[in-house]
Amino acid sequence: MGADFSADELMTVAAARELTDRTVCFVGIGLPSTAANLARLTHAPRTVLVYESGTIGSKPATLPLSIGDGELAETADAVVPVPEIFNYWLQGGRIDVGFLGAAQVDRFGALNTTVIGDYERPKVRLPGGGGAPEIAAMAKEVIVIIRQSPRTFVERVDFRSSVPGSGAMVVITDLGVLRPDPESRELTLRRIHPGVSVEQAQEETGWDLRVADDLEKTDSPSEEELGVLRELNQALEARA
Amino acid sequence: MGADFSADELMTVAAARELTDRTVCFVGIGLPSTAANLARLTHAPRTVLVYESGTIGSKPATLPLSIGDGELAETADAVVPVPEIFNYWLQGGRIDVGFLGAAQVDRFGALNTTVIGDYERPKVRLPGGGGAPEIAAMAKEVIVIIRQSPRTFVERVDFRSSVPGSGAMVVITDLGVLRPDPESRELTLRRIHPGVSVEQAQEETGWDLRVADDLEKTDSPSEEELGVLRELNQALEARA
Amino acid sequence: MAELVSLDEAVRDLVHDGDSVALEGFTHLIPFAAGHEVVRQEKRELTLIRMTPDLIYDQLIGMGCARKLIFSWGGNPGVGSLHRFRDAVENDWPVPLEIEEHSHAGMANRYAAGAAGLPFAVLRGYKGTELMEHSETLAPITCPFTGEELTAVPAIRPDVGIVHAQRADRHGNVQLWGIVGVQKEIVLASARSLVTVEEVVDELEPRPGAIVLPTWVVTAVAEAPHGAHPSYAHDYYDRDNRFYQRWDEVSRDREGFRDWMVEHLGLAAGSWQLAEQDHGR
Amino acid sequence: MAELVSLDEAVRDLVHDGDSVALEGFTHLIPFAAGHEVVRQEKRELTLIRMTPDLIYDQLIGMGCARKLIFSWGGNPGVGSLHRFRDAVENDWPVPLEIEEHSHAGMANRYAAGAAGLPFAVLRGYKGTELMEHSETLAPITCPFTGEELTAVPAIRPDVGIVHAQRADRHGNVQLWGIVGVQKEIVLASARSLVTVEEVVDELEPRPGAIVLPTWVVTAVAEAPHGAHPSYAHDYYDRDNRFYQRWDEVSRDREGFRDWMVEHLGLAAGSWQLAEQDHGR
Repeated sequence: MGADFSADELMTVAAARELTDRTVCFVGIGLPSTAANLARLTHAPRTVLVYESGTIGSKPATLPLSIGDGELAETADAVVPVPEIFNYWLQGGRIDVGFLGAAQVDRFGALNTTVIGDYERPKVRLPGGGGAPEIAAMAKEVIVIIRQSPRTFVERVDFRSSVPGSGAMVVITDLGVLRPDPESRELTLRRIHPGVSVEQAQEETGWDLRVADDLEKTDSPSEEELGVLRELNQALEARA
Repeated sequence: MGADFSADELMTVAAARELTDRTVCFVGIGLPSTAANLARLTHAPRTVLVYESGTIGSKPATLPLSIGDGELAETADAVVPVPEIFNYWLQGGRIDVGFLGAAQVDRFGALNTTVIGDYERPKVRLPGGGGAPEIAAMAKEVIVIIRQSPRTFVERVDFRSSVPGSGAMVVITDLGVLRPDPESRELTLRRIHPGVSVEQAQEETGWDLRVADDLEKTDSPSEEELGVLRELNQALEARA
Repeated sequence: MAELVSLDEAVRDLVHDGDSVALEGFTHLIPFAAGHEVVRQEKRELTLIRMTPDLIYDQLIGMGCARKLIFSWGGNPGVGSLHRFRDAVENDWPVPLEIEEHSHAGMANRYAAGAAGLPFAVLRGYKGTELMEHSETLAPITCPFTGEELTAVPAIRPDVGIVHAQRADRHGNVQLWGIVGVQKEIVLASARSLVTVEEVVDELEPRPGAIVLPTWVVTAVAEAPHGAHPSYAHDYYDRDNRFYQRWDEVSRDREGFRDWMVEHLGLAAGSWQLAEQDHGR
Repeated sequence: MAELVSLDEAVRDLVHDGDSVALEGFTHLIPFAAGHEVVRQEKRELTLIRMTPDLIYDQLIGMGCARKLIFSWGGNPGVGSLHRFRDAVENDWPVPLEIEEHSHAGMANRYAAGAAGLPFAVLRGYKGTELMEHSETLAPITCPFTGEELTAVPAIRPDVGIVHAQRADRHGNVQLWGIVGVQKEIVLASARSLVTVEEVVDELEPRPGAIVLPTWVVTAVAEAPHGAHPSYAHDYYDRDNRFYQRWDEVSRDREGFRDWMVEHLGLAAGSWQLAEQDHGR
């Protein structure tokens, strides 16, 4: 890991790079929102941000603290009721990219955001599915952002909260970038971040991690990427 | 029939009288709209008019010429999309009274607004059901306005476009007022207009018309009723 | 992203013979100018979809553009019959017209299902009506929780959806207000969409009651001032009620109707003199 | 017609022990003041319904008002866990909490079905998820036209729906704008409804993006200025983000939470010292 940027910064930059311009993104709060706005403020200015609170085409100057911040409505092209955002816009097949986080991901991309332990008597009760089950199923591509460790990269999730639909999937971690194998659908390490070894990625995975033959290396965040990202985060902290 | 008012005027006044104040009315264009606005401008000022174009609480100063006149939107408490007006407002059970017209009505209140003759090769193709099938089924009370004759009061309608739901029903004609018998659901003459005989009502009915034992007589339109009605109609003609 | 193009280019690019086409606008913002362009370009074998086939569908049907009509109420509002529609259904003139008939609630829900990416919608309604017996697009459906029987209707997803709106900006974002009808639903339900607008402006200032269709759900925007006449465009012009009343006379007779269309749409006379077949009974 | 009443009177009249109650507002206009009044009046055995149980549900659950929660995402947005919600689910404190869990899309459609008078709604979704196996409120349903299998969810019709809005007029007509969420749906779906408002005004001037709920679909309107704090009311006040962050600390510990509630809601201390049962595992 380089000394000039944090693992979270690298993850966010790697996620932002997945967005091409004019993409319609369904965004959750936190890292996904940061990544989408970073993309919008750097290489993909015409990215369309859709928040599940019903704001379409929001162009916030600063990062929202909640998914329903007033600024998201004020800068939106349209604000629609919540049933409409899920029915006409997400289920209607209009979302190119959905961002998701999770507590656990398994070998085949199932996500757990519900419980650690047993569902009926959980050790840790997590927030639950929220918009994720339908985002995972309906978006043309799903970008999952999750820190990689044997506790998060598990052979079998404690609860299948969301499962990938027919769209593409990419999993971005603090160690690298994974995609499902086109045949077996098994998550495969396709790219590794600067300063990370394949062994390290395998050690932080709860199954026998497959590595692509043509493993690529992630470029370090550029000065522009880091500059914009830090400005976004500083403005966020100042408001919080 | 009295000399001082027409049969249409009497029908409209009789329909308006069926509305009590604070009633929520789902209104179609033509006589129903005239009757509902007459009620609103006389004995029932807080009648709420809902038009199927999505205007809720319209308070037009003059009668609309179409169901979607701009004035209906401008004077409304709310304007909603058409799917919403049918789903949340009509099907949601929020309509007290629905007004309907028809080309034919049968002994048990089924209405035909679709065809005269065979459906596949009609002699006369009528406009069709429009909002009527759901209004008939969902409104708490349905008021049907129709001129009475052997061609309109038929033993069996050529096409069942709309059938009464579980709500109340009243049929207002140029000869009298009919309601379903509480047991048999057969339309029964309950009230007769001034100057009309029971024999006349029976002659103008295509089945053996039942007459209530306690047959009442319709009061002639009052000066106020006729005055307001004629003002409405004159203003309408001036605009047409 | 919507392209800003001319109306004739838009119709040429988006509407093809045999397409299913919905020109929507519930009493307000009826896309007459776009419909006239479809007539001018002599599109044929269309499946026309519209809750309330208005004068514009009477014209399209009378000019032989349609082979099928999906609708819920086919009249001249406040006036009476649509004579060309009746002539087509009753006498197959100028060509036979297949019909698929629903209630307003059914049509609105079919559009909403189309917009929502669902294959069908559920509603209370149609029960006891004869439409149930004459339609392959109605089916009973049982609530899995209560056992109640309701009615299912299939989604409508036109090849082309056409609506009229007050404004668009130069990026192709569309704004409309007043009675909004099913405009949003039909644009979202259609594979391709055309929005004609009263004017293209620099900025869409927010307005009470206005909805915005973002440019990326619209295929083409074409400026067509007065493009909803004789219906109306809220805050632009009123409904031309006299036109609706005159139409009753104009459309009553086949020859008179054709002459009127040739004259008022500036059609080349020859192409419209269809060989008339005797479909009388 | 809605009655204009005080908040304590409204809660007293409309909310009864054992009721199903939805306090809605998606991230915006969350009815905190109304929720606090429910706590003050010591309502018990409630079935609480809300897409995103927020701090207000953490408080209601922690004070022992709820026996069941119907929800789709239970967290402190941007911060982390709802500790009282977790303590109830994980340790049955202060009382056991039954849960009925859905996705956002499922909840939104359940509300919409309730508003539309339908027993169920249909959506794509839930397929392959374990929620299907843990829920009696999810069922497969087959499209009668295409044969495709989708998911049905039952309508939600709360005994009481509570929302916050910016304004009402003196007749009880309600106006709200900004993110409108599911406010309309929950008012229309509920048997009784309470709307708290920032202010009662003489006239509701039309505003861009505003919706109006007519007085005759609302049971009671109560003035509650700042009634959505620490969430926000668009054009009135901003979200109190620091409050959300501080809540993480306040709510982490049972004693500290109770003390905070007693102090901040001005509760009579005695009534809240529930006999604590050992539900630890």
